[in-house]
Amino acid sequence: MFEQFFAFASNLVQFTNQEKQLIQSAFTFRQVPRKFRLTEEGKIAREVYFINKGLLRLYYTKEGEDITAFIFKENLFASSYDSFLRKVPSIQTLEALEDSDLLVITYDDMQRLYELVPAMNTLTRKIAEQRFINAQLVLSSYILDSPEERYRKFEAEHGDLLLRIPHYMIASFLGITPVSLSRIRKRLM
Amino acid sequence: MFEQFFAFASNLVQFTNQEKQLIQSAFTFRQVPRKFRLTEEGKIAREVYFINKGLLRLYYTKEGEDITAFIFKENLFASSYDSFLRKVPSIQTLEALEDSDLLVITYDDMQRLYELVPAMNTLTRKIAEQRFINAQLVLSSYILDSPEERYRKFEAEHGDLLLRIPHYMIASFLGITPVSLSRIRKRLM
Amino acid sequence: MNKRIKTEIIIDSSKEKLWELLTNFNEYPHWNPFIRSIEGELKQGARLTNRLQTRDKIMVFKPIVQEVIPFHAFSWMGSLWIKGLFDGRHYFSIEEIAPNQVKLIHGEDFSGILSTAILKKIGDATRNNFVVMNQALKQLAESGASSDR
Amino acid sequence: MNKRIKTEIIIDSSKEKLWELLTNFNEYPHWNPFIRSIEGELKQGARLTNRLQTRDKIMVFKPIVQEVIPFHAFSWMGSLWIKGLFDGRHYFSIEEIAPNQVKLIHGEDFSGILSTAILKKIGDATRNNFVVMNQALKQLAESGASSDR
Repeated sequence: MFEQFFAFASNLVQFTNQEKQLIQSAFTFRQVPRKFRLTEEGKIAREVYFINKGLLRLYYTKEGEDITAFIFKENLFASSYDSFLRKVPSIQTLEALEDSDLLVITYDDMQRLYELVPAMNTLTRKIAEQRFINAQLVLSSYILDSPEERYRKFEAEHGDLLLRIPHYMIASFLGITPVSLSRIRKRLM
Repeated sequence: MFEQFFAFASNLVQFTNQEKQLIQSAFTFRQVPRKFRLTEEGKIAREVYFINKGLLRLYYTKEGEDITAFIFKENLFASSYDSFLRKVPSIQTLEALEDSDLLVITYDDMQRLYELVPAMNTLTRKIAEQRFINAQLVLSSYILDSPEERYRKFEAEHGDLLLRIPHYMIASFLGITPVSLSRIRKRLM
Repeated sequence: MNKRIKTEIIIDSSKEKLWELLTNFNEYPHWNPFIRSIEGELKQGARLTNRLQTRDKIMVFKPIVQEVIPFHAFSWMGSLWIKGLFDGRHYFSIEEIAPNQVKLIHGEDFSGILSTAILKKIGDATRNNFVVMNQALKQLAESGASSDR
Repeated sequence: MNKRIKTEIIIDSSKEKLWELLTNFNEYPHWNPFIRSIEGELKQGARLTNRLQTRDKIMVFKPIVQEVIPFHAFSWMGSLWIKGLFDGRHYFSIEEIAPNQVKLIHGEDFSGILSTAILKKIGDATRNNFVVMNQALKQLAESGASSDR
């Protein structure tokens, strides 16, 4: 269950065997079904999830409608990270879009792991850098690109997601209406 | 020149005296005047800046107009970080809004410092977490709040900046027109 | 941080029903791919005889029941050869999430001077066995088959 | 990473003008708050006599000019007492940014068995002195005062 995590991590940092055992003890393997909520809006997010298999969606709720903030897929760490770090109620919901296999770690175990396995700091730093790059690309695309260009970029990078999740979720993630999305898709086909 | 940096860092991580010396050797102290460009759009950002004094603005240029992405003030690390990390041409410009005193580090020296001073990984991780929290708050405010609420939050958090920089820059950062910003300000006064 | 294996699964079932399935040892041979059978009584201090399926053979353990909290949790403590070498506290716990949804927590905490070395060899396989059992239990509980004894 | 102090300042000046101001040692007593005077010739291999202002006194160093690249850079190498204890390569370098804007780089690379201990004591003060001189030079260059000799 950890092969995938260690394969992913080995691109960023080297762990000793002893460190790997500490990591394996710190994480819980959890299987959740589609639609299961890992973090509820208004409650503190106390865990972070590494996705072995499946999809998790982070979304806002505004006037009864949900607005997709991010879709996490395999080999990503997912969470309502702001709530997790600050221990404040989450303003987002984190929900499984598919049956998902997760490696789960709590806030306290994470802090203990940073102490026991200093290389975890390096791993988190590098993941944060990657995440920053992605967030930057998304934000820049919002500011500089047309909806059509945004869709093209999304398709190029996450084409698989178009088959795995309802398109209205993608539309809100790209900041366009479902109707526009469907028009753009027709035009590009 | 490093007292401020070490005071800031001491809230997040402990450095030994030897580590402090390595850090002092890795950073260059640079004084730049108002309007000086540290990163030009189209060029690779090869440095990161810790601000001892002054203000730096990161902005996009679109159809001849600039759109403020972020304003960095004292005790923050500033850069076109995406360009810095990936070594690709920057899609943003980083410019001093005031005469500024900076601690500068290059990409290569940064990597060497991560090797020599492992605690730097922890520092960067914690800074990245803070930055993530802030970015999250800005993004959430974009999605959930009215322009007026966005302005209120900005004023509460960064009231000092209202006195230090032209308001049209704040308007584009808040995603509203300068005219709306001035209307909102009148209404709230 | 102690050496531990911890696995969880979300099951659409009442906690009462899941408790019944999990504690009805007589039925284990019919559905459980990991703990092939348990003989003995689920009662604090009682000794059990557990037959566990490992990759190529059946291993027999004789742990002692530690704790039983009806509809919520039970655990047993077992040792390899003699106490102090490789001891394990194996536990199950059921948390209600909604009236017809629970989280099954299935784990083991290890101690003893050989535990690091042994876990290095069999940790992954053991965790995998826990998960295989969790999934079989989920299927059993959600299949609609009555659990009335 | 070697022990070093590196400071920089952006100055609105041509590189020719800044070079003149920086290499006209005769004028140092009039504007330079850190290097109060330099005697000697700016020529590779020449020995200089530098009087440096520290917090409470003037210290005299007699370094040897290492390198002179007109309009771009010069450096000297000095030692405390004898070579090998605390040696420093002090350098200035001018980079053109625009026709009337340059970056002055002013630094020192340290070596020697006492360098860690000594820098721990005087590193911050030394860096501060470099910056004070940079600022004075900027003011001089940008003040419009002619630099014609």
